[in-house]
Amino acid sequence: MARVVVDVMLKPEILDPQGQAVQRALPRLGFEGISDVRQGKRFELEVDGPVDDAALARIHDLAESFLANTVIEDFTVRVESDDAVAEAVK
Amino acid sequence: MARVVVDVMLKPEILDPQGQAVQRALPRLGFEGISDVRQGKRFELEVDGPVDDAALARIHDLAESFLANTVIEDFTVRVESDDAVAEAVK
Amino acid sequence: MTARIGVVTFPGSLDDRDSRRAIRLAGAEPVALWHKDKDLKQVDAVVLPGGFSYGDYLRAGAISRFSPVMETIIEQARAGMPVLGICNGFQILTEAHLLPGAMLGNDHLHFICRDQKLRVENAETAWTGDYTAGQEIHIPLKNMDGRYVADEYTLDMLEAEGRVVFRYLDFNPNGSLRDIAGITNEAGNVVGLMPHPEHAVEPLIGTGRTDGLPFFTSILKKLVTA
Amino acid sequence: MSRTPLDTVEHAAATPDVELPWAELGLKKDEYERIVEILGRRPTGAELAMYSVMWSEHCSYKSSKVHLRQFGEKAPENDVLLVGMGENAGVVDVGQGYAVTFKVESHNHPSYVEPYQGAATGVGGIVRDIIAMGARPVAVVDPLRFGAADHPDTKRVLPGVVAGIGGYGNCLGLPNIGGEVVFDACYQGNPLVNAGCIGVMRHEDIHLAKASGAGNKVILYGARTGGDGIGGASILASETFDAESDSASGTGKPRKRPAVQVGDPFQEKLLIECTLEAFAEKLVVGIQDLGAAGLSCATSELASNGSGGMRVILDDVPLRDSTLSPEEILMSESQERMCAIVEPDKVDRFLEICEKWDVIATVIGEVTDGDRLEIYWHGEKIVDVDPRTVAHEGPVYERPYARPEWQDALQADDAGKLPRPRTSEELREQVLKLVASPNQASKKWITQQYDHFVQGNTVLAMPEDAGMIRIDEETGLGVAIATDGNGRYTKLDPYTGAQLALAEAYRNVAATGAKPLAVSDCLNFGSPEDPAVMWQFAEAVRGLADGCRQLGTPVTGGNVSLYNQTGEVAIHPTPVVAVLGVIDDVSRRTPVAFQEEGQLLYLLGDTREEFGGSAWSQVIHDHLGGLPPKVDLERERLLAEILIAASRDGMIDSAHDLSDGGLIQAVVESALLGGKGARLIVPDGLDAFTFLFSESAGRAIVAVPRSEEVRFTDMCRARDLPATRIGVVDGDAVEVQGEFVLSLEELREAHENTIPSLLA
Ligand SMILES: Nc1ncnc2c1ncn2[C@@H]1O[C@H](COP(=O)(O)OP(=O)(O)O)[C@@H](O)[C@H]1O
Ligand SMILES: [Mg+2]
Repeated sequence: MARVVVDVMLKPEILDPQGQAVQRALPRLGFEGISDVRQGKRFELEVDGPVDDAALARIHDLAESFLANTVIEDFTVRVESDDAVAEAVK
Repeated sequence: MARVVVDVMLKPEILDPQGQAVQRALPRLGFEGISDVRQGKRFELEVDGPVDDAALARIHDLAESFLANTVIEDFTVRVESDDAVAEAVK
Repeated sequence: MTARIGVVTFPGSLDDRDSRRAIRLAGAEPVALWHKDKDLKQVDAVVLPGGFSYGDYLRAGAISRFSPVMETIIEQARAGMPVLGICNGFQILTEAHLLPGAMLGNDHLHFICRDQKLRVENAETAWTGDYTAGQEIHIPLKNMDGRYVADEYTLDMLEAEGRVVFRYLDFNPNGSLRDIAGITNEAGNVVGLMPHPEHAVEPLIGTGRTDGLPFFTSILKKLVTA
Repeated sequence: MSRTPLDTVEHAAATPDVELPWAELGLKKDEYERIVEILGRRPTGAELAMYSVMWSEHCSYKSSKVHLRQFGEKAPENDVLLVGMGENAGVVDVGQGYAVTFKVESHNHPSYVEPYQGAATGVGGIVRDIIAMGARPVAVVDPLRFGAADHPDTKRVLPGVVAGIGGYGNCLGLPNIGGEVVFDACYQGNPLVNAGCIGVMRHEDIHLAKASGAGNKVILYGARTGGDGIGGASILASETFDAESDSASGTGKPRKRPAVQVGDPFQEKLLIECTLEAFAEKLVVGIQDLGAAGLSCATSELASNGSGGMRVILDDVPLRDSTLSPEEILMSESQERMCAIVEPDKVDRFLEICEKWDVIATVIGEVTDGDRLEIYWHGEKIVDVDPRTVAHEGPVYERPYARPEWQDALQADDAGKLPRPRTSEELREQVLKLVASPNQASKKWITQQYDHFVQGNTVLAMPEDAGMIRIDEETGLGVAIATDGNGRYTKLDPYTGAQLALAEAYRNVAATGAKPLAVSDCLNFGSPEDPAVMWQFAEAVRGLADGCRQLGTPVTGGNVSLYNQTGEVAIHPTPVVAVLGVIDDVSRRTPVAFQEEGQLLYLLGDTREEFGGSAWSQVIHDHLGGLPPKVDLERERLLAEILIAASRDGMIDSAHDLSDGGLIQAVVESALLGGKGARLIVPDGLDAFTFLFSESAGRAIVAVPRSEEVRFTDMCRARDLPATRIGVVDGDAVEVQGEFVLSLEELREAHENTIPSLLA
């Protein structure tokens, strides 16, 4: 069994009020030096069987048609290996 | 400038209604072979200046006290290098 | 004769009963439709009601859009059947690409419930015939994900083609681009909006105004005289 | 996970010397010994789990029971109570064949730890109580208390709590029609998150938590059982937070971090719909929601209330986490679950309905003709108890109580001696300061995060005096509800404070034109192990019970939340009282807002120099001392009758009760809501200050159309209710003649900006 991670973020041109709210709170918490914050979603999918190219392609389709709304969001799909060093797939 | 990513996920023992809703929808979309889905948050922080250990430690504190509620959530902090191969920090 | 107007119940629909009541008060016959049925029971028009279908857990409307009933509705809407999406229904229509753009979380990050002033921009659609263009009305608004966004090209096109049906007046409650509260498709049969006309059909109830009733009388007239 | 050896009943009997961790589970030594005595052997681990959660303060009311009895003993003669205390919620007859059930519950500690989820699951829990009675939930209310408005931690807790209540209630499709928001430093480490729900059904649809009929099946349905919140509500609600948890900076989180539950409102919405469908087809013999103490509570209560026993196969409980031990399954407080008793030949249909709504449903046991609750795991018996000893025969404590020695000094510190404004200018400034103070300021920033309109039956919602819901479209029959509590008054005098809370909620309901019928309450106090707190509790209960008797409104049920304290410091004693009323035709309802210029303003009731515990004493002098306003319940009753008659006969167009902040607060609210000002004249015999700020109880202001003036004043005179003409609805300012003028604009800014600027 392997874990595939799909990260979904708002496209850069779309206003991200959640990220902004975090950023605005930073000075109050004593944080300086962070020039931008964006907040998105992370999906962890536990895949039965091997995560080969075909499986990844299907997950890519899933992300494109379902997990993300590509009118407003970008996404990446990657396999998360055990040592948690992620490998970029897209 | 560097990007630090904070991933916040519900602890494994905590109910994740969002992930469940996605998972239950999969068969209807013709997807098989995904045994579990969890949905969490991804924060992308653009950090001015070098991301040294001190900076990471501060972001770790930020995540612990503000971005996540550690009563129900776990988090990881990592620097995202340009080739998008992330390095696990925690 | 009267018209049969279907109201779909998705799991998590909340205003399905209220929409049926509004249809009844307008003099049409409400017909309950179930998300798992492809069959539309020969209705003449469909309302997708407000609520939090599937909890809106992924994105508002994202899961419902794939339900069996939507397959038929998408097909029929393309063929000209009038469809009204209210709030969650509007979100479903954008997710189903029957209407352009997308709905995002309110810019202030809170749920908001208020009596909202709107201007009717287009009184020619299947659902707005009983209004006049430029008319100002008050309709309750209540949502978490009411921020309408689309790219500049789409927004320009919507405006050029007169497809912005309602705009927020005095106060933009969610950060919708160009104050857009509701839009229609090219043919004018599919309309989506965030405010809730079905909650403004009886004096004394809710805000006590009846500014929402014309939605339901408009469609009735259109169907009966058609 | 295989546990060796399984602690079966047989094993327990054979190993009497094994020590179980009763102390860790919150039991006292003598309680443990009683369990051993009841069973005639040591309990198994699973039995101990059940007893420990069911005998916790939260579930057993062991400290409060002896006092709560008064609600029954002193209950007024009445013909409205269809189901009284002891069930999930009381049921009241509202006429035309309709019954209404309502209840208020607390979720205080969990909301401090995780404000969003704590508050959300609080709503979820109370809604399930209402469904379990057979009713469709039609509205929620949320009385809330937070620490100081400008304390940094309030910025963490309040927005989370409000978002949680809204997030859950909005998603369920329940209009939120009322509540309270009160700030006081005493709630800093112990915010009070109370949530109430009203449900409506026909008389014949009332259901009870009762497992009867041998052979009937026990069906668990809803969410899968997980490890979240194990011992959560029970153990959590029974312990005091550490003093250090409230760090000086305020941004610190509580040190104690027990597992909290996450709510799934979508699942609960499905649960409501499928349960109501099953009720409609008469498939359900008995039903119980799973709240605190989860399956332990549901199975033992169902069995204890029923005629027979019950056998449960724990292996059949659908799990979210397969590693859970049987003890954990029994204690789990996973949300959005219900337990129904169904006749065998109706099981298939019941399961079908659940499937229609995508709700998991599983037969986990059956009713037996014995009188034992037996629970099996892997084929072995791990629980064999008399369910009554678990559910209903828990320990009862007569905790010592004593009037604290500081009470006299507190009462002697008379607020009447505080310096009063000396000039008109000062008076004007104090009015502005009062209406802008966090407790008196508009709560719109909060309440607009709640859906008021869903279900299409909301007649009145906040900021009206009471929320009102139409329950029959044809006849216009409606119900109204108001919740009130004043910790400051109650601290000064718990007996009177509780009666003032009752009187205010009663008055609020009557102000809308509805007739008050019945009462529910949520009693929030500090540690019962402190005799001073116990005295406050005893006095408050006595006051409430006496008050309900006098007003003729029975208590139908309620909730007790103890241990609301940080270290040695308890919250103000805070009984929150909900009054339910009925109105034959909602079109006669009376709103708070001024409707028309030229209408005459009348003050009903007597105004005395009463400033103890007042908003004025708090806002201007940061003072709490003296005695609270006097209560005259006969007068309250008369006032209510006049308000109801005036509304029914169309003699008044608006009404607003007077409470904290006094007359000026009420006038400002009515003016701002209606967008119409008022010209006031200080009546003979009163000075302007007392006229504006006194908090004498038993009062309201009404706006009377000129054409009705004679009829209205005649009625008041005939009934002996003082009615004083104090001015007229007019213009776009509030003017007190000879004193000051405040434009609506200036008032609105003062009244509406406070909360957003503190929280947004
Ligand atoms: N947390 C809340 N949720 C819903 N309504 C609220 C809340 N807090 C206050 N309200 C509403 O705001 C209005 C004013 O509240 P309050 O001043 O406490 O009323 P009163 O003094 O008449 O009891 C009431 O309608 C009350 O129900
Ligand atoms: Mg009031």
